[in-house]
Amino acid sequence: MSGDYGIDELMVAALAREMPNDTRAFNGAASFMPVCAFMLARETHAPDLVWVASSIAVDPSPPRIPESTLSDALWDGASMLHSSAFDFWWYAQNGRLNSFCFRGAQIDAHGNVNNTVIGPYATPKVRLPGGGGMADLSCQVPRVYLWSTTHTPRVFVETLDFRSGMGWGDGPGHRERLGLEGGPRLVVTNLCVMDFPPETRRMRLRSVHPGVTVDDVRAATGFEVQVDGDVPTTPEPTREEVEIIRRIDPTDMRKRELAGG
Amino acid sequence: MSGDYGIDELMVAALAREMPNDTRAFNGAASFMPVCAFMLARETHAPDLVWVASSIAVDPSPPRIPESTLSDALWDGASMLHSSAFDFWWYAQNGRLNSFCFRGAQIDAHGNVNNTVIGPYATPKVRLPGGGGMADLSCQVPRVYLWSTTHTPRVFVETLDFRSGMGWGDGPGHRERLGLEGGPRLVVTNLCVMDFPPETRRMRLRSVHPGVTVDDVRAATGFEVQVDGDVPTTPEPTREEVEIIRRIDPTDMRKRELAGG
Amino acid sequence: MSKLETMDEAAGRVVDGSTVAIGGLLMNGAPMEFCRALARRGAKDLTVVAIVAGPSVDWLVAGGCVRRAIIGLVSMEGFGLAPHFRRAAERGEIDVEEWSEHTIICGLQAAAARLPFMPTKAGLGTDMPGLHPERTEVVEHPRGTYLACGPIRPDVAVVHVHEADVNGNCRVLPKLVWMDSELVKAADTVVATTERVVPERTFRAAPERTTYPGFTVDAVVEAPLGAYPTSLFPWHGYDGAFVTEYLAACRDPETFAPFWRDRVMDPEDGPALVDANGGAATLLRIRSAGGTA
Amino acid sequence: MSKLETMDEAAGRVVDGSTVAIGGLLMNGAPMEFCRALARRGAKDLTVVAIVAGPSVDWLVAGGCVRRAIIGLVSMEGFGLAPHFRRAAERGEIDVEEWSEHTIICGLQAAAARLPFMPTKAGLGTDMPGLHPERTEVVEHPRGTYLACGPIRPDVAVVHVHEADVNGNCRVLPKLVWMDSELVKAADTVVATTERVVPERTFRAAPERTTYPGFTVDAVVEAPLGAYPTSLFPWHGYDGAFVTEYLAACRDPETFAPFWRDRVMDPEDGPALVDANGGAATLLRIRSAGGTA
Repeated sequence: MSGDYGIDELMVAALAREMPNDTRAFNGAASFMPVCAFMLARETHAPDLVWVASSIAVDPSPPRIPESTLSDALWDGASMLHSSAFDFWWYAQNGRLNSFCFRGAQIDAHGNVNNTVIGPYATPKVRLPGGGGMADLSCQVPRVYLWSTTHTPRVFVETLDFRSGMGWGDGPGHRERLGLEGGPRLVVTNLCVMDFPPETRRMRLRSVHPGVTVDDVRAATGFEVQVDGDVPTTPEPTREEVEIIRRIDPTDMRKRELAGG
Repeated sequence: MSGDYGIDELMVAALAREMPNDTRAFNGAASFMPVCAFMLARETHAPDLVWVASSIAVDPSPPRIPESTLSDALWDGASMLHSSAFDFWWYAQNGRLNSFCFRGAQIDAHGNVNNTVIGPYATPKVRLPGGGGMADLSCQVPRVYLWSTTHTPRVFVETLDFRSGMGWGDGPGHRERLGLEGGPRLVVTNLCVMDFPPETRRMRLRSVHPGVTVDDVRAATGFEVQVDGDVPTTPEPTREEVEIIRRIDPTDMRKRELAGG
Repeated sequence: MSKLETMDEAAGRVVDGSTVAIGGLLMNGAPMEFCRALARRGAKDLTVVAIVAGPSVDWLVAGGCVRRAIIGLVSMEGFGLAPHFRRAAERGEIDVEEWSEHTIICGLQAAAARLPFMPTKAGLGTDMPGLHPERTEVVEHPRGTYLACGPIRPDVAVVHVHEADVNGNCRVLPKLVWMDSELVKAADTVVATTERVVPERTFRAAPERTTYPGFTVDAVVEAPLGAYPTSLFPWHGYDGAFVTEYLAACRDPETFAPFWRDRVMDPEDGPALVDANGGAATLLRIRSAGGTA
Repeated sequence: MSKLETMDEAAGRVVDGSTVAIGGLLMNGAPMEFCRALARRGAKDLTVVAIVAGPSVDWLVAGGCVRRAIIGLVSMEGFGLAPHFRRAAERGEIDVEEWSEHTIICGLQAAAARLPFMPTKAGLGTDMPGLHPERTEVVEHPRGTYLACGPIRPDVAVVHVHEADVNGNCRVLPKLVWMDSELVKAADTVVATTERVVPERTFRAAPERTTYPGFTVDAVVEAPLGAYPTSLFPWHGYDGAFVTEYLAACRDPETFAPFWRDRVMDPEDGPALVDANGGAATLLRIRSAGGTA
C-alpha cells in the first residue's frame, strides 16, 4: 500500500513489529501508540504477547481504545484485575513483565529522558509533570521502547535539563555497573527508527520513514545521530495492519499524540 | 467462687484482665489460651478489643473454638479476611496491631524465648519447631504476653540454649538500642503471674495463684525470681468469666496446653 | 465509638504545617471533596504527598494550602499540565520535592515498617536522588547497588472509597486501590471519605472483599460523588469536559476567579458540585466506564 | 501452548541439588501430592525453602530428598514435632538453616526485586542472624538498626490452588494464600498444582478473583485432593486422625515402613491416597471447615 495510511499508523506498526512473541508488557498513562502496538502485535505475529492494561488488567480485549489508557474501559475481558500497583510491581522487578514504552519532553543520544523541568530544577522555565513511574521502570524493566511524535532539536537534545529516566546512562557499561538489566532497545519517532548499538549505546539511524531523508533526521536532532552505511526506508504498514489499528482505535485516540493533532 | 474452676480458666482470666480496651491482637498456631483470653476480654472489660484470628480474619465471632487456632472455623463472622500474611504484616510493624502472645520451650529471666533447639544448634539434643513468626513479632510488636503451662526449671532457665525470640534481651536498654518498641509485659504460668520492672527487666513475681507459695515458684524457676515485699494471690476467675470461657471453648481445647492434658 | 465525622471535622485533623497524603492516581479516584474542604478551611503550609496526582494537588495549590509537594508526577493526563501546580513551581511559591512512584512507595513502606529506609533499584542513574540526598542515598553493596529511600511518614492520609461502615471498615471496588493502600499503611491518621456508609453486616457478609480493616482507619466521612471530577471506577469516569473548561479558565485570572468560586469552591458537597457543573446530564455523561466526555 | 503437565513431568523440573520452595502453612494448603511425586522420583540433595511447614517437609525428609532446609518453623502444630525432620536434624543428616517467617519473606522479596537485601527489624537481638552471617547481617544505620536479609531465590516454587486454567491463571479461595505469593514472586520456575482445571472464561468472568496471573506460572498440574492430608480451606480441613496415626507409626521403623508404603507413597494420586486412608468416610469427616477429626 502507499499513501493510504497516516504517520500514526506507520509508527504503531513499526513499534509493534519490534515486539517479539515473548513480550510481557504493561502501559501507563497517555500511552495510546504503545497500547495500539501491543494489540496489533498480539493480533499478528505475537499471539502470546501479554499486555497488562493500565498496569492493572491482564490480557484484556477492549472493544475499542477509550479516551484514557488508564480507563477501566480498557479492561474488558481481562483474566485478572490487580488490586494495587505495588502488587504488580514485583513482576516488573522479577522479569515476569519485561517490556515498557515511554517518551519524554527531552531525550538524549543515550536514550535518557527528561520529563521533570525545562530549565534549572529550582527555578524552572517549565515545570513538567515529573518522572512518575517512568523514572522507576526505566531502571527496572529490561526492554524499553521509546517513542516520540515530535522529532525536533528541542526534544532530541545533546544535554538533558534533568535526567528523570535512565536510558543507557553515560554510555556502555553504565547500566551494568548499577546492576540494571537491559535498556532502551528502540526509538520510534515521526521521522525514523533508531536503535542503540552496544559499542556506543548512542542512537543509530536504523530506518527513515518514507519521504524522509537522512539529512532531515540530522536537522531535526540536537545531537549527532550515528549513521552506518545506507539507511533503509521504514516498511510501510500493510493493509491488514492499518485495518487492525483502525478497528482497535476507531476514534483515533492515537492521533492525539501527534503534534498539533 | 472457690474451687469450681480449673487452672486453665484461672490463667485465661489472668491473661484477659491484662488486655486493655485498646488491645489490637492477633494469634498464630497452637494459641488456645490467648484466643480464649482475647474473646473473654472482648466480652467483659474490653469491648473494643480487636482480634485478628490466625492473622487472617478480623474480629470474628466463632460459635466455639475449633481444634486449631489456624482453622477457618475460627473465622466465622469476620469483617475482613486478609489474603496474605504479608499484607497483614504491615499492621504489625506500624502499630495498628499492638499485641501478641507466645510461649516457648525455654524462657529466661528477661523474657527471651527458645523454640529452636535443646543442646547445641549444630548437634541438637532436641530439634524444636523453630522461631517461626515469634522470632519476628517479638521484635516488631510492642505488647508481648508470655504464657506457660509448664512452670519448671527446665522451661524457666538461667541461660537459653538458643535465643529464638527477643524479650528484654540482655536487660534494660537493649531493645531501645536496637530501636524495638515495647517488650514483654507479663508472664502468666500455671503457678503465678510475673512482670518485668523497668529497673531490671527481669521477671518479678506479681502474684501467686491460690494454693501456690513464693517458695513453690522459686523452686520451679531456674533463675532468681525477683520478689518485692508481700506477694498477693492471683484473683480467682469470677463465675461469669468461667461461664464465658466454657461457652467459648466447650470442647476444652485450651486444656490441651496443660502438661499431660 | 462511631468513626463517622463531618467533612469539616475530618479536614480539621490536618493541622497547618503538617504532612498530608492524598490518594488517587491522575484523573482517577482522588478524594476531591476532602481537597475542597481543606481549601475552604484555609489550610496552610501543608506538605502534600501524592504519588501520581492531577486535579487534587492542583486544587490544593490553587487554594493556597501547599508549601511543599512530595510527588512522583502531577498532570492532567492527556489534557495537559496541572496549571496551578506548574505556575507555583515555576514562580518558586511551592517547593517540589520530586521522587518517583516506586521510590515514594518505598519511603512510605520504610515509614510503615519503622525502618531507616527501603531499598530499590528504581531511580539509579537518574538525577532524582540528588534532589534530596539526605533522604535518598545511592549505596554500593557487595551484592549490588541500590537506592535507599528514607521514610515518608504522613501525619494524615486521605483516601476515597466506595463503601465504609462506622467502624472504619472500607471496601474499594473491585479492590482497585491504585496505590492508596501504601498511604494507609504509612500515615499516623487515616481518613476515608466514602460514597456511602453501609451497615457493618455488609462487610461481614463478604469479608474477603474488605479492602482496609476498621482498625487502620481513624475517621469515616460520607461523601457521595466525593471523587468528582476524577473517576471512581466502576461507578463513573472522570469528567473530561469539566477538565477542559477548567484548563481554559485557568489561563486568565479574570476568568479563573468566578470559575473557581462557582464551579469548584462554593458548592457545598459532591452532589452540589455536580449540579454546578451540569447536574444530571453530567452524571449521565460520565456514568459509563471510561468517562467518555 | 497449554501449560498443563503431568505431576511427574512437573516434579521433573526439580533437578537434584537445586532449591525448591514449598507452599502451605503448617497443616494447611501444602502441595502434598507434589511432595509425594518428588519422593517417588527419588529426588536428591534438595535445598527446601518452607516458611512455616509441617507434613510437607517431613515427607520430603522421610523420602530422602533433602540436604538442607531453609525454614522458619516445622512442626505438626498441636500434634507434636515433625518426626523425620527432627530426627534428621538431630542426627546431622540434614542442615537446618533457620531463619523466621518475616526474614524468609524478606529474603524472597530481595530475590524477586533483584536487590542485595531487604531490611527488617525482625530477628534483631536474637541468635538467628548469627546462624548465617553471610546472608543476614545486623547493620547500624544513623536512622536505626536493621537486619539485612540477603536474597533467597528458589529454582522452583510449588503451590497448591483451588482452580487454574491452561494458561496458568490461578485462583485461591477466598484469596487466602497464607504466604505462598511470596514464593511465586521469587522463584525462577513456578508450578501450580490445582484441585481442578477450569476454562479460561472462568477467570475472565471474575477477574478480580484471580490470585496469580498466568504469566507468573510455568506449569499447571491437575491434582484433586492434592493438599491432603493438610487442609484446603474452605473446601476441607486437615486430617488430624491421619496425622495422629502417622506420628504413632513414626515411632518405630518397623511400623513406619508399611505405613509409609501403603498409607503415604504407593497410592497413585490424591483420591487413591484418601482411599488408602478411609475413603469417603474420611472426606466426610474432614469436609467441614476446621478438620474436626
